[in-house]
Amino acid sequence: MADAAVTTTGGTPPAIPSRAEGPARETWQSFRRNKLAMLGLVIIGLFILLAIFAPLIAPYDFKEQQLMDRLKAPSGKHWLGTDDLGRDLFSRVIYGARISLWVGFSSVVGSIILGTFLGILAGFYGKWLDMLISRFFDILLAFPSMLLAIAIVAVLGPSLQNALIAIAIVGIPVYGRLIRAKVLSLINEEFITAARSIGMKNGGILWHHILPNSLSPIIVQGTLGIATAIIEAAALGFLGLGAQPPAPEWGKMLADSRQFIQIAPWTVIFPGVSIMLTVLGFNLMGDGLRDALDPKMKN
Amino acid sequence: MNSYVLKRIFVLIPVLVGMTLIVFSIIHAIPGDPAETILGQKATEQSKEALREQLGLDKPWLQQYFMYVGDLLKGDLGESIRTKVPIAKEITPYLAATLELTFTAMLFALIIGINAGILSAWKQNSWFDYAAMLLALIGISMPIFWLGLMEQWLFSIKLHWLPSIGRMDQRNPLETQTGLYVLDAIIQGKWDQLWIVIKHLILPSIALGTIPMAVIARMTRSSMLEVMKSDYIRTARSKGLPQFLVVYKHALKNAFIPVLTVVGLQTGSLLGGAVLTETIFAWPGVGRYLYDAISYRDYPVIQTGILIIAFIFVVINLIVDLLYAAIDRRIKYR
Amino acid sequence: MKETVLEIQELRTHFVTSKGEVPAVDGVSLVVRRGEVLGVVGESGCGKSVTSLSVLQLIPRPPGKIVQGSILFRGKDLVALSEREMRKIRGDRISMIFQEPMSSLNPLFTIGQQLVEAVKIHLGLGRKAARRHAIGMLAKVGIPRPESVIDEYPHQLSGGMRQRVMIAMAISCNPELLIADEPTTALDVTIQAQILDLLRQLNEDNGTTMMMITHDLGVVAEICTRVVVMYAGKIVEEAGTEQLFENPLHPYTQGLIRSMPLMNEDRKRLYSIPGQVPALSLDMKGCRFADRCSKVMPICREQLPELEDKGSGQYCRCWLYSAVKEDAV
Amino acid sequence: MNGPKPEDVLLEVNGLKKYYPAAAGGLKRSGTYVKAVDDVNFAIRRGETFGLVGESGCGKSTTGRSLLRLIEPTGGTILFDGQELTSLSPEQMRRSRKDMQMVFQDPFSSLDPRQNVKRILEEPLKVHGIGRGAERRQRVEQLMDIVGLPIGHLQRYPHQFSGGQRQRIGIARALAVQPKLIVADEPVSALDVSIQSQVINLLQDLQQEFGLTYLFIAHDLSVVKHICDRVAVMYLGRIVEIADKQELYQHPQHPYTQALLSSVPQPDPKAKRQRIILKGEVPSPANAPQGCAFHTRCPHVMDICRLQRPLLADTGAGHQTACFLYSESVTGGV
Amino acid sequence: GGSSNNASGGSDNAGASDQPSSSASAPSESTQDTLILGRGGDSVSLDGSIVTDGESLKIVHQVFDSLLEYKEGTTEVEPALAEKWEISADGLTYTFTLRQGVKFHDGTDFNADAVVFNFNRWSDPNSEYKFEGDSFDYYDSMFGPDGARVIKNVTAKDDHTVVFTLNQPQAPFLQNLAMTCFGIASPAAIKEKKENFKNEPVGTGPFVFKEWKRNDSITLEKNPNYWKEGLPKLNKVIVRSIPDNSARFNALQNGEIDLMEDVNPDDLTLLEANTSLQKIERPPFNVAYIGFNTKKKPFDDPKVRVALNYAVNKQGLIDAFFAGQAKPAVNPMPPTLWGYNDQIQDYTYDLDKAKQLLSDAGYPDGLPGEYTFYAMPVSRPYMPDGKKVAEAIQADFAKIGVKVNIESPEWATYLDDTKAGEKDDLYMLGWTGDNGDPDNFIYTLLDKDAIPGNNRGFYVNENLHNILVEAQKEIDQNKRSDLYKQAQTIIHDDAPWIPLVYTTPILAAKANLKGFIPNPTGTEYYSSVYFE
Ligand SMILES: Nc1ncnc2c1ncn2[C@@H]1O[C@H](COP(=O)(O)OP(=O)(O)OP(=O)(O)O)[C@@H](O)[C@H]1O
Ligand SMILES: Nc1ncnc2c1ncn2[C@@H]1O[C@H](COP(=O)(O)OP(=O)(O)OP(=O)(O)O)[C@@H](O)[C@H]1O
Ligand SMILES: [Mg+2]
Ligand SMILES: [Mg+2]
Repeated sequence: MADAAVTTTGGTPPAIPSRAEGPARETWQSFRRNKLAMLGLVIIGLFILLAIFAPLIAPYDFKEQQLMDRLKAPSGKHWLGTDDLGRDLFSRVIYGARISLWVGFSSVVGSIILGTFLGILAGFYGKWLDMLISRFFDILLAFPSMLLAIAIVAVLGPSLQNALIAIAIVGIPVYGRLIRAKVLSLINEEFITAARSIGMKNGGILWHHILPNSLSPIIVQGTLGIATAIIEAAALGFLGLGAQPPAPEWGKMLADSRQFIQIAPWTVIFPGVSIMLTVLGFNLMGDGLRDALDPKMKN
Repeated sequence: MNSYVLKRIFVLIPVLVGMTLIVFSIIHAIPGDPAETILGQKATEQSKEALREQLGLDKPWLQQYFMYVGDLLKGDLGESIRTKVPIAKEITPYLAATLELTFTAMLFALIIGINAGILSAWKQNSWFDYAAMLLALIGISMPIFWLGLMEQWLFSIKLHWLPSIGRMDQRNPLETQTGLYVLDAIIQGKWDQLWIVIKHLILPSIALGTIPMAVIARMTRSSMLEVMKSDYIRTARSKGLPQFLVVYKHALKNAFIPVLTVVGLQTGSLLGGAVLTETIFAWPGVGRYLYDAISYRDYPVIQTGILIIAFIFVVINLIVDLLYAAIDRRIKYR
Repeated sequence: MKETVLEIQELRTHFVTSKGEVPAVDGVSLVVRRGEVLGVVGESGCGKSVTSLSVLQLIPRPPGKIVQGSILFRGKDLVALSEREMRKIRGDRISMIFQEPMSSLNPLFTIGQQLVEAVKIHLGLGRKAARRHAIGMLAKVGIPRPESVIDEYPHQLSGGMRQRVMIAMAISCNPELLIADEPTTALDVTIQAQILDLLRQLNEDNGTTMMMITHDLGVVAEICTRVVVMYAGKIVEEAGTEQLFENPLHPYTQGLIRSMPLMNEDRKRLYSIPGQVPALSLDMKGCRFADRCSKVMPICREQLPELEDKGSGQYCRCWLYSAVKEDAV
Repeated sequence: MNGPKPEDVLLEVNGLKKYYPAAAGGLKRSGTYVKAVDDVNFAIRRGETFGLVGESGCGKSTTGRSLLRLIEPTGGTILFDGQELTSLSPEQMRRSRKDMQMVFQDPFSSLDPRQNVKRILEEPLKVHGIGRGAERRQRVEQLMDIVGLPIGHLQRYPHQFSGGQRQRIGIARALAVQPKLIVADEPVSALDVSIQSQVINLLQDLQQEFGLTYLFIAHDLSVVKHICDRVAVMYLGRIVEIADKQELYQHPQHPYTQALLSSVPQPDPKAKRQRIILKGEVPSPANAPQGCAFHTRCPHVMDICRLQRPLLADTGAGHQTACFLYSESVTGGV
Repeated sequence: GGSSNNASGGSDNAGASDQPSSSASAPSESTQDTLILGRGGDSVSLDGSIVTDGESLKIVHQVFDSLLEYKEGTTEVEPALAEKWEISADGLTYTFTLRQGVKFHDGTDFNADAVVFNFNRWSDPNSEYKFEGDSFDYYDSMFGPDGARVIKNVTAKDDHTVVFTLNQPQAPFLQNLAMTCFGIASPAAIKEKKENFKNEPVGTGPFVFKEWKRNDSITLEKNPNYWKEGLPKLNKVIVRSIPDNSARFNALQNGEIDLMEDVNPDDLTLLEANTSLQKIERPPFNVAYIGFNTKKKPFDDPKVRVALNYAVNKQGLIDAFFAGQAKPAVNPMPPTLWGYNDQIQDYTYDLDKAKQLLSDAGYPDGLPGEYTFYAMPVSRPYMPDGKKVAEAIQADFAKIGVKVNIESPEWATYLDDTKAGEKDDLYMLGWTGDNGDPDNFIYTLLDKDAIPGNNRGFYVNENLHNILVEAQKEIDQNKRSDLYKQAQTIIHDDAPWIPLVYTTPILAAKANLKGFIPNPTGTEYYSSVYFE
């Protein structure tokens, strides 16, 4: 399986390729060989394209109602059928991709920035700061994440933006801990000692050695984190604590259509399938990235 | 061992303090006047004042917090604003329902997840391995609320195999002693009712247990693969042990440690997911209780509900930690 | 000459990796005779461990596979045996000690639990008898307080003690052949001396036949009776220990011996073999050492020399001593 | 030969200590310490190679790193080139590292896997503001040349090199700032014999060319014998013997040194020497024995050894030993 | 059971014979004596006097009896706890003779003192039994608020005779007394349970309150001492809240419940195709509407309100969301009620006109800002899916430049919020008549006396108030009818609402359920229900 590790077995010098290869290039090559990961990339790429070009692709306005045409089964006119307000499901699903991807990306970026900042503070400067930050992470992690998100939205009020904030907050300790652990293990690596021994300042060590070497787990976790964030946003939407009408958020669409599951199953199937596919895409890609970037970091 | 247990518990204290602090702050984070938010604008100043007093909002912040913690330590979990019933009393049946559901879901996840993981690792790169891991990947990508709806649609509405909602056929109620219906039915020896209870449990447990199952299967597999590569497995094989002993005795025990961590963490996903599952399957558990409290702005209930679930989660992870130490004697020395 | 315990013939063990097939063991033939200690030396990655693991059929499959060759143990070809039959041999008639005493014991079971397993299976002893036997073995390898150590976990023991436990485990069924794969490499010198002492005793007192794998010529000189030198998956030289140190034939062996700093004599400057061990691949041709050899000849790059008898039990794989070379060029 | 003359001394270490708090199993800190380095004294002359040998865990690396204050020593003074290092501010210390560099044991982890050789070699130049632009590039190429690596490899990453080559990169990095002292912490122990001699030769050549002073840490006594001028033997955080190489190897005084030397396997099957095989193993520095740390394994142990700690004392000809066998007060007892 | 040829294959009898599921193991159908009713929302409180919502009153109705009651399936008044009564000529004194031998569920006697106790509790603003946060909205709205009470006092003449003295004649007085909300509670229980009475009600009704699992179910058991001979036929009633209409319908199809309220109009075809189920129509007696919060700008301006009236496509809504089981509403009361003004022409669906009118009102570019539009989170008989209807209306409003944001807080909060009138600008609601008098629609919902209370739009029109008060005092039904028609004209012109629809609520039950007679008011006894 993961034969990327072979280069470091024993003292055997690796076959030296004629051209210098950076770690990034090797990662890409090993990633490219992974069919499932590439499938994930394709799925995500597709949804990203749909999201970007939604106004061009969507045949209808996502909020345009045609009450005469409500709950129509998929057909040439409405590829995925219509919902109970006669809105074109295909258009709504496409616009929904915008919302889900936006929530996924931005909440994860938010948690990564804050998490990385705190994680580095804790791992690098240690002592009481580490105590404080680690406890803070422990405390946040002591709440089941979905529950914490619900609680935060309960306080802030239901809206897409608040859902996004909640999901981002819930994610902070995940990245924070990861970075902290990575920093702690890196600090014991000899090349960090080497950097100090040549007289490098802490800032330089952080910036030139620690951060670049912490990047791969963050990228992996971030990719998987987007998957989680999308599901969480959809779950909040499903509970009515996320996006509000008429926003075509997938979870909300599911919740609004669940009563038609018997007479118009497509209204439930397509938003659900969209969530699943996007999430699957990110999970596949995350798995692939992990195998490519960090073969030892399994789960 | 005992000092290890003490140490683990000791380490939890700041976490518990932090948890209560966060939960306590919920009411303070409400924008505007909490009393007004809860009671609505038309409430008289008098009743708002009374509520503030009930919630202790009229005192200095720190004092409020100590009062809150003091009450918690005394076992006073507050009173529902909506029903005026002590939450400790009100929440018990919901808690039992949730525990039964999450326990069943975890059981399902463990049994299937671990075995699928072992088989996958054993038959690495076989079609079974590929199929199981693809399914597991789909499993972790599944929005559980959607899965629940689909299950309901297929198995209740279309096929009529299983009930779609609730815990029990209400025409045929069970006398509850423990609140855990399976246990109640067994204690009372009511086997046909036990069967009904189990049928009600199947769909929600599958919906809730799917993600943990997938995660556990993946973890078990990779952990088994890792362990199977290790030196001590080679040693065991060099002794001439039969393969099943090598796998189930030497490998599994070691591979189980990371799986255990995941099990601990996944209880969080179960307890969080309960809100969704219970909504879909009209399961009268804490998740739904909490969800309703949110729509009623019944903040004491929200606070306590969250605190209790988080507490359960923390306790489960403590148990997991202790289990570790029981399995792996090195841990206390680290 | 003593009877043959193990005879490896033309063994080829390959690994399939993403960068192609790696011939880790590339046509190795050797013989281990009763009561002797055969040393196998060579640099890291030359295929020592893979050879020994091949004997016990413990090569991880995939990626490894035995492509060719036979391994005759008391005349029986181990390569052809079923897993079931092989299991009866492992730990009973052939046993093995590994390099890493830290990771070679299962951390979650007590010493006793791990010791009695093999005894129960191979000697058919009951629980109590197996335990008594295990305590006896621990005592034999010089572990103090064996009655209490038997109930301890590996992490409670030091590296040297663990290696003793490994040895106790390996000899507990009184094997006909003991393969030791770098048993002292991870240990400190003073501990290494203890372990080597123990192994020598086993050989001298019990007549245990051993195959001793090491990269340290010092260890070879201490304990082995005969040596096989490996380079890049092939045997390049074979000789009695004294013979080898006195009169190394192969340029690699010569270089190796000359590049070692010595305790008992001063060398102004160490000899150094230039370059590094080549990466193993299927399409290597010629002598594997050609690129680093100071006496390289054109034929060395073209054709692989045979391992030839140079008299008095010394064998060498080098064109320098080959009669054929003139004809070939 | 008596002790080195003051002007010859580049580095003088007095009473160096490094204690780590011992991790305790229970709730509280145990209050005990791991005395990794405990009162170490030695001096290194300009241009010499000073060897530090001892078994794993005896405190060699800790000593080496404390010199550069990569580990903050618990006590003691370090006089380097006339400057007291322990009293420098962190910033001053950082600057003075220009004059003392390190070469590490592990050629795999001592190079940042995400930097190519060019960046690795440029880094110390940048940090100490040495040269810029073309000048800097020239210096980097020169360094490659010095350690015998092709300039064409500058764009490569560490994992594309073999262990020996990586060690050369590490040496080049240390040389970049033209240090006076290089602390080489087991620079060859991870390498195969044929590669080891290449690196040893390189180190010797560089010393000649640049007049470097080495603190050469190793556990392989034959390597130390080959490369060093003077050697110190450490046991459990303390130096038990210091002497010139020839003196030490021919007339080892301390029983530990004697055992150590006799334990080294000789690649000479005919050299059947009297072997001293020590009983037991090195005790953990967390609970080092009272008195002489070696008394638990010493074949010549006396009563006083269990009670009192022998100090490093000159036994003539610059040979220093910490053993009661050689101190006057108990000479009569031998 | 038996096979059939309907669309869903052989599964004609979803509940029983086809699958060995939960219901199959229930005791055989013929002896079934437990009714499981599924409905859309939970009760807010079980003290009928402090609530106005149907889901609460539905349960209250089973537990309590009022002095009078409505004949099954109608709004005609019949004796209940009061066996007979006399009215003085001036219409100011009513003397009731109470039924003897009736006991509350807690075993205490029902008597004149109990009646006095209850009425005093409702009318005395300082009653010690008016608990924290309670208000007797129904009492205030049926019998006038404090300061304008219709009932002067209630006295016990003897143990079984109660005398009501009125300040002014009230035409629908008897009609009002028959309402569920004026069910007589056990004074002993109120005194004992205090605040908790609303969670554990005690009355004299056919069923005894047993257990309330919030948001899940309410369990009622047969009152063995019920004063009506032979009733109730059922042993037990379990009322489950299953908010989702289709989940509820699934449960019915699956045999998990026996009777469900508020069938999703979209599920009608499934219902009609299923032979093991029966469809039950409740006589239409309701109105659904959008109310304007007239306290707030710009909805204090009738021109704006009229403009928005033109922007709602009622027929479109009916086709889409009511499966045709509704008629467009014109007036604030249903046409089945006497006094309905059929002369009034509804505002047509005409977006251009709406825009024009907005422009006339000073908003040529539509209304400035965004408005909060409360849409009901629960399914009600008059409005199966408020959020969806709101979304449809939201889209139409947007077309005339009125941007509204839909909010649907939980039901109890929803009612509180709209009553307070701070958060909402527009709100959707409806009313099911509970006593068969136009007063119960128009006065209850739109008179200034109903603030705060059911007049959630804070609509104040003195003229209307005068007419309504006069109508209350007038005894002659023809004259009253004229007055109410006049009132409807005023309301039409002032447009405090957008009347939406009058619906025929659909219920569904297992085919073998008998004896369920739906009442137009939305509350009926389950006492005569039985299974075949
Ligand atoms: N599991 C494996 N997968 C791929 N290649 C392997 C594997 N195990 C060994 N090899 C390859 O086989 C060759 C020989 O390895 P082997 O372990 O026998 O070396 P060794 O001589 O024992 O070295 P060392 O002294 O480091 O133990 C190496 O080049 C290594 O790359
Ligand atoms: N950060 C630390 N915390 C606690 N103890 C430590 C720490 N670092 C080192 N030690 C202890 O200090 C002692 C000396 O360690 P050091 O690394 O100096 O030994 P060494 O002689 O270099 O050994 P080796 O040959 O294994 O490199 C060891 O027993 C080690 O366990
Ligand atoms: Mg090896
Ligand atoms: Mg070291």
